[in-house]
Amino acid sequence: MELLLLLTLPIAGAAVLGLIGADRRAPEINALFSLGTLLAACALVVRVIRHGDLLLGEEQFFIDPFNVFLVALTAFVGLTTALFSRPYMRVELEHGRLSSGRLRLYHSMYQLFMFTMLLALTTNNMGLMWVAMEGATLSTVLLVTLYRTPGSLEAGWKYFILCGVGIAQALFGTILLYVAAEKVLGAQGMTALLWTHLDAVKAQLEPTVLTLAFVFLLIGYGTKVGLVPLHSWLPDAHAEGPTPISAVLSGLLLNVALYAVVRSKVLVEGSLHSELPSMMLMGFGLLSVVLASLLLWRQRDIKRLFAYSSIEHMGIATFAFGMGGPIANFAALLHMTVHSLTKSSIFFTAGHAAQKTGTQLMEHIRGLITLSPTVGWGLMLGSLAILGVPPFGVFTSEFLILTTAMRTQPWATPILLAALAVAFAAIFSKVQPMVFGETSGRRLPHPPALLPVFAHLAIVLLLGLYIPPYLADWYRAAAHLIGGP
Amino acid sequence: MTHLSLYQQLLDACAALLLLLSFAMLSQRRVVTLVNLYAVQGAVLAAATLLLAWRTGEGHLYLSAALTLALKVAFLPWLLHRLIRRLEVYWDTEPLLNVSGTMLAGLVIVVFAFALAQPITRLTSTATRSAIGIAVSVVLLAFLMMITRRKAMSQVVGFLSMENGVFFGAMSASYGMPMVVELGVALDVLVAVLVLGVFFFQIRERFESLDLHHLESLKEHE
Amino acid sequence: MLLVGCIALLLGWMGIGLAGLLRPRSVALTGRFLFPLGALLGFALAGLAAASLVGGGIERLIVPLGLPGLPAHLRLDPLSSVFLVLLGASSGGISLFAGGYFRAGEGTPPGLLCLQYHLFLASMGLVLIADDAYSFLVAWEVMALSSYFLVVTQHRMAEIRSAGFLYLLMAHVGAICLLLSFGVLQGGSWQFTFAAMRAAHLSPGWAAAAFMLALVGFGAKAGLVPLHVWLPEAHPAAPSPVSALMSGVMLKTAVYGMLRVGLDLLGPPVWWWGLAPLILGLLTIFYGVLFAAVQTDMKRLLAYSSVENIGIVFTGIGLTIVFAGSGMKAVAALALLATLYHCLNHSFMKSLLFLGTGSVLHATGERNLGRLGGLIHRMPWVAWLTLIGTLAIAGLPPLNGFVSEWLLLQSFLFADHLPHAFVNLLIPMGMALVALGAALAGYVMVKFYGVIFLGQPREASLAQAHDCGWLERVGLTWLALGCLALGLFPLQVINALGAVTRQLIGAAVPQASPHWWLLAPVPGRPVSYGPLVFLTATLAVVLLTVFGVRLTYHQRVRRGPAWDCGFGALTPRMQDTAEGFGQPIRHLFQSFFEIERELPAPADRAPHYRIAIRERIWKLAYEPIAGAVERLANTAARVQQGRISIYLLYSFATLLVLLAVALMS
Amino acid sequence: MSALDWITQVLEMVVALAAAPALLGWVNQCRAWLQNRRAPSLWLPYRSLHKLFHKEAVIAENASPLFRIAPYVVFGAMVLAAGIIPSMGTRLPLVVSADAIALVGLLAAARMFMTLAAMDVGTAFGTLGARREMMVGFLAEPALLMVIFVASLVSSSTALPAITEHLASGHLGLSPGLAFSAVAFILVLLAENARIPVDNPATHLELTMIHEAMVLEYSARHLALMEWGAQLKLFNYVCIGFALFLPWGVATGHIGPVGLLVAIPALAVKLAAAGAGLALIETVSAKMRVMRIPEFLGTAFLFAVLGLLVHVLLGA
Repeated sequence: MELLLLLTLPIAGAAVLGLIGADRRAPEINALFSLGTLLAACALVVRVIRHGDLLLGEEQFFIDPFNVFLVALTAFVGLTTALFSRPYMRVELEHGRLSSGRLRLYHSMYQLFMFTMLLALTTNNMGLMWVAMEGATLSTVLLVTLYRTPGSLEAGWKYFILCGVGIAQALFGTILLYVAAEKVLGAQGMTALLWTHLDAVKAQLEPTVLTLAFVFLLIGYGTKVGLVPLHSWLPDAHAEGPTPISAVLSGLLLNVALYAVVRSKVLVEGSLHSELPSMMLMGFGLLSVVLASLLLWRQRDIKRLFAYSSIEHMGIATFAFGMGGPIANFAALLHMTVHSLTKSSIFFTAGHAAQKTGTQLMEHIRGLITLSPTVGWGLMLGSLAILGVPPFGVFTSEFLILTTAMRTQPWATPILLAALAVAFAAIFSKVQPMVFGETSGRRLPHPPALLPVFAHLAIVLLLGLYIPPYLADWYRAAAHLIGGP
Repeated sequence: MTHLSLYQQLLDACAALLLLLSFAMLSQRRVVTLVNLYAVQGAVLAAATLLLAWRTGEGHLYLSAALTLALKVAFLPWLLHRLIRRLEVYWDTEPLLNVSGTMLAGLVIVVFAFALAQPITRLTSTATRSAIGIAVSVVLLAFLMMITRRKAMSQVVGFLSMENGVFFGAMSASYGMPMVVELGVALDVLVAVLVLGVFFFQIRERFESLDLHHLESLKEHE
Repeated sequence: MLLVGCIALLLGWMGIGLAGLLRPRSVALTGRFLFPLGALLGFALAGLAAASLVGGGIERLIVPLGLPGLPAHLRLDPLSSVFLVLLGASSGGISLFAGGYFRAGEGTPPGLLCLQYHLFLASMGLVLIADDAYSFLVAWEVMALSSYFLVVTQHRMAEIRSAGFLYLLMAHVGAICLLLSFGVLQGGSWQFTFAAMRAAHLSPGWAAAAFMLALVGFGAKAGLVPLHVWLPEAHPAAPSPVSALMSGVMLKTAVYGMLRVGLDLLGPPVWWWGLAPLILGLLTIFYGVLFAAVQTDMKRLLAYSSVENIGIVFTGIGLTIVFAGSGMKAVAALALLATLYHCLNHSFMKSLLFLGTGSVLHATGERNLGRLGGLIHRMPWVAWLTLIGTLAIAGLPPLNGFVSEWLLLQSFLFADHLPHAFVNLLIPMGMALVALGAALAGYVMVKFYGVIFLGQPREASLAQAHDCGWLERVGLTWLALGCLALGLFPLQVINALGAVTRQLIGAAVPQASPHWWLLAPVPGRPVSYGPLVFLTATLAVVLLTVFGVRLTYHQRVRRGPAWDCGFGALTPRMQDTAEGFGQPIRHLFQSFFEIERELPAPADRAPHYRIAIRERIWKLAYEPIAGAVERLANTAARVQQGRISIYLLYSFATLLVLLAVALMS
Repeated sequence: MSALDWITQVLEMVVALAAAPALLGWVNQCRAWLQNRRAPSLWLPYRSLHKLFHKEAVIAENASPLFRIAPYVVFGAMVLAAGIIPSMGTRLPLVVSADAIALVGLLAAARMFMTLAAMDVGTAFGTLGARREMMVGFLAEPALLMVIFVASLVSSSTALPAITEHLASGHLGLSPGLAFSAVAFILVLLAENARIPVDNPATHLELTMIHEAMVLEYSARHLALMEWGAQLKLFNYVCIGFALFLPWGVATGHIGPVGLLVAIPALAVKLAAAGAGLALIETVSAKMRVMRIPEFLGTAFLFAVLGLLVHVLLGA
């Protein structure tokens, strides 16, 4: 029931807004649908907590701690982003960067995007998951090009082609998975692509084929996660799209893609009993962290800067999943959570900052703290949080990840730490002059919606100081289910 | 089996034809011909599917054959041709890697693909398993083509033929995927092309051409 | 339960800070009410900690915060108590001063300042009672963060922003080293509580690694050369009460950490570990005092002097470890005593001086020594109270600075019994450097005090300078009294500190003499020092002289113009400038400085002399590192070509490579 | 602490007060003789002090109270120092509460007040003198400390009387370390007491002067105290020298009146000899440029440290 609501509400939203998306109250409607989705998600969470894992819709849907917390997160950030985009898009409309028609497109696509992500999370069918992931690309690609500027078109094209190609590889991987599975499960029925069944028989699956399948899946979904060297689309798409989209892309889509990768890793590792998948994940993770932290130095565009930081953090999480084990997985899940919360809030503030100063070039953004203290402090605290400064939650996860790395992969620890230090210097040296110093900007017709920002940061702060026991158990369950050495 | 049944021969022929078509696309520079080749590829794919369906009597294979025919032979080529006419992009410029070089790379890739296909072939019991290698090489060749082309249009064709390869792989490895998935895939491909159509016009109205060198401004390295 | 009391007080500080947000712009609320309240809490904290120090017991508490697997462990033992006393006592004085100091205007509004300030205090307290790596690091970084925000209060000035950035960056790098150090310290138990670290048995190599990492981490915070670069930038940038807190208290938390790791967590130390802090400390003493001597900005001067004092403290730590490692417990205890004593002293003296400069800054708006002078007439309170601090930090008896240096020299004099020949040769050098440092400190302090408060005002505007308000006076007086008390009652302080030496070394410093006024800490040697007697004797002699002169002769005094050697008008410009006063040092130790001069040409209409002094360390260490990262970044940027075909090629290559790998395996 | 100890204590101070000007006078006489000039009377210093005390004090307008306090502090410090140094007896009650390090601290305190007072009026000469005085001080002070440390390492105590007793008990010849430090000490003594070659006590308004430049603003009783203080300083340094290197004749152990009767003439003889020696040095050496002074003192410091090293190498 909850699930039905969870999936139908966004679809309905997409349909409704597709009709009246240009209406004056469209943003509120958008927010309302998101709110409904969130409520459904909460109901689902409650149910999972109460009755444990769920198999629904003749096994096509499967809810366990791992994806239910991502569902909750997605729905929550979906709502806050909708709230944020309410004044933001109005301002864009008044600045004449958008037509009402495109606003309609934006609203309906936003809901569609939510739907695809929730579908990808909740489905039990690897094939459907692939469909949903591709759907996510398709629904956002037009949002990236919403402004029709040369930059946005280029970004959209790269996004489309690279992710499209990647996703095609993922499809091939899925097929191989199916091939391997049907040997064991038989072709009759459609159980051969159902994750639960695959998970049950993973020990008997043919290792070599599964390895190949994993490679294809990793390349495919990894492209969406933004793992170096498959990341090239990410900074462009984040920088050129409208800020709310950057927020959900970075805060949610990457998580969902990583979720897909991890799901497949669980299967492969189960059949393989070899280090290979872990090594691959760790390699990708490390490479992403290092390259991203270096590229941070040269950024001039604020959204691009934080796009690269997203690559870095996804790298950290991937590395952690690669290490595996209860603590690392726990930390990685925590990291996904805090990163998506923090990063989306940063994009909110960055968006307001860009609107106030009329540019995304950082050297022209100055003195936010005097221009609008809330935005300034939001950006400052958000950046510090994302840089892993206590008492914010990012530090918690990084602490766990690093200490685990010291234990299991001592060779990687110095590299990670060096990269983190470099990233700190790079980002902070750019954020500080934006927040402090003499101001250069104008007031906005609509007051910025900063409730989301501080809501997110408050949660992140809380997670840094105190992780509520039920949340901890929940993470632990998920971590246990991901397994690893 | 020492001597192959007619059906087997036909199927292998189809596979070979597909590979040939991929190479043809790799070398072809005229966009219109590229689209035609894509259509033919789709047709061969449909034929193969039909054969399989007739042999194995799997109901859903007929359906997917029909789907292929409708989508990849009829609709998409028609759409692409319309786009070409509307946007007047008939020729692709000189590819980044010259034809012979591309061919050479293609050959290497085919060898690699067959090596890759070995374990899968060993695993599967389908009559068509020998074709898996071809499917893989079709995918990789399409990839190569996308890398070497300069026009958005030809990249899209490459993308589509890659999808063909994947589809053929599914076909030959396991008589196709569950219906839900196939429908989903088909839907996605359809939407993708539609989105692309929109895209082309946007790019066009912005740059007066579909040449990709317009789309190289976002970068770190200057 | 004293620990609970301490926690309550720390929470109280946070509460005060939040209360500041009620009316962010109201100076009346924050200045007249909140800051004094915070001061009271500080005194209360000092009281509690002192009680637990005298009790000498250890209290533990586990709070269900932090990581799920690792709740926050808190612990109150003699070592932390000492530093809590330090924190409470000197922060009390500083808060009182701050109450009168902060006023509305540019930069951060007072309410927010109040929050950051008290958060800073609370986090320092938390650092001292944290008993597991996680909560320690959290508190540690919150401390850095809150102080960073305090440093950039005047964020409109570019140099202040860059100072803040440098500070936070160094703090972060230091924290990373600490994280590594803790990672080594847990020694395979993967329990990050300090208790587990105490229990862990490390191989000698790993133990040394942990020690050195900790040395880097804490050294970066304490300002140990060559990691001190942030300090002379950040201290002048911050508002004076904050400089006082940072220099007087925050640096000491780093010392605390060093002692905690080196003598507590690592268990019985190996003697040669001590050489690193010893040598670095001596280097730091010399380096710091040299640069202090050539400064022209009064707060930079004090900052460098802090570097010097940190050097003294780390020298003490080094000696302690060398002795303890060589099994000479009694002397180790003596050296540790000197270390702790100097921490206490410095927190009072340096806070006093920084607050003094704060008042001067408020009264004149000048930080440049070249534009000050003669303020003893305009602001007698500040001048006379600062004089106490000046004499104390110059290490003159009977004030407190002398006591710790006396103890340190005594422990040096023991070292000739060390079983290690090499160290035995090192020790005389050490003594010489300490003595030289002390003498140079005198030089620096004469320059500091003489140029600011004595002579004739170098600018006409100084005539408007006004003395500080009553709250400031109370704060300054408190700190000055602290300097006196620490100087005059060393025996009582040392007895209190005995608990710490017993905890860390397992030995207490014996008291050879039966008298309560006589300090005789060295067993078996006729060595003693009685400041009270010393003071009374001096006073007696001086007073006798005064009365003698007055009784035997007349006491007529006439005021007249200063003797101008018949030259005519004496202008204030004829006095020695700060540059002039530092000239001998500059001349003697040229090789240490990177000097650029602008000498006036003979034919100049308006002759102008300018001299800028930089540290060579920038060119030697820091700029190369930054350059290397920059180059790496540029190379990395080549990856992002902007051409989609290249990007596709990346994916393709990755795919092929991974597939190949998969086939191989 | 018997009454006799206290008597010794007071006696030492009184003797110092009384003999210090005489010592200066004696040095000047010897110098005059060596330079075959007509020597001034031995009592000249007393007379000039007396005269100065009688004069009316003139103080610069912008002199702060510090300026008036300083002479008393400096003078007091020197008197107290005289009480700490075992010039005649070693059983000195005060010494218990102030050892050699404290003594050096005391001298440093005197210097500090002197320089601050010199900077107080804010004339070119005052600040110049103060700067040079500190330049001398920051090298001479540690050198003196090192010298004392050699002795205290030899006798394992930092209390001067203990050192003296230990050395006087004579069961060791002059140790090599002490030899080095003796040289260092003489250099320090010259520098600290503004003697040639470091400073020329006989000149005024010369650009190389140090001590005189500092007291330039003083007059009458303040000047008298400063001068007397300077003379005491010389006396003290000489006595430190005796205590460290020529401890003989000092009444060690529990002295009776007899011991004192021995000690006073011994001291007188040693002072006479030292004065002559000082005069000789001043005669044969020439005043050096100001910026050469650090090198001079650097040598002293080096010698002192060498002394320490040598002691550690050979002694320990």
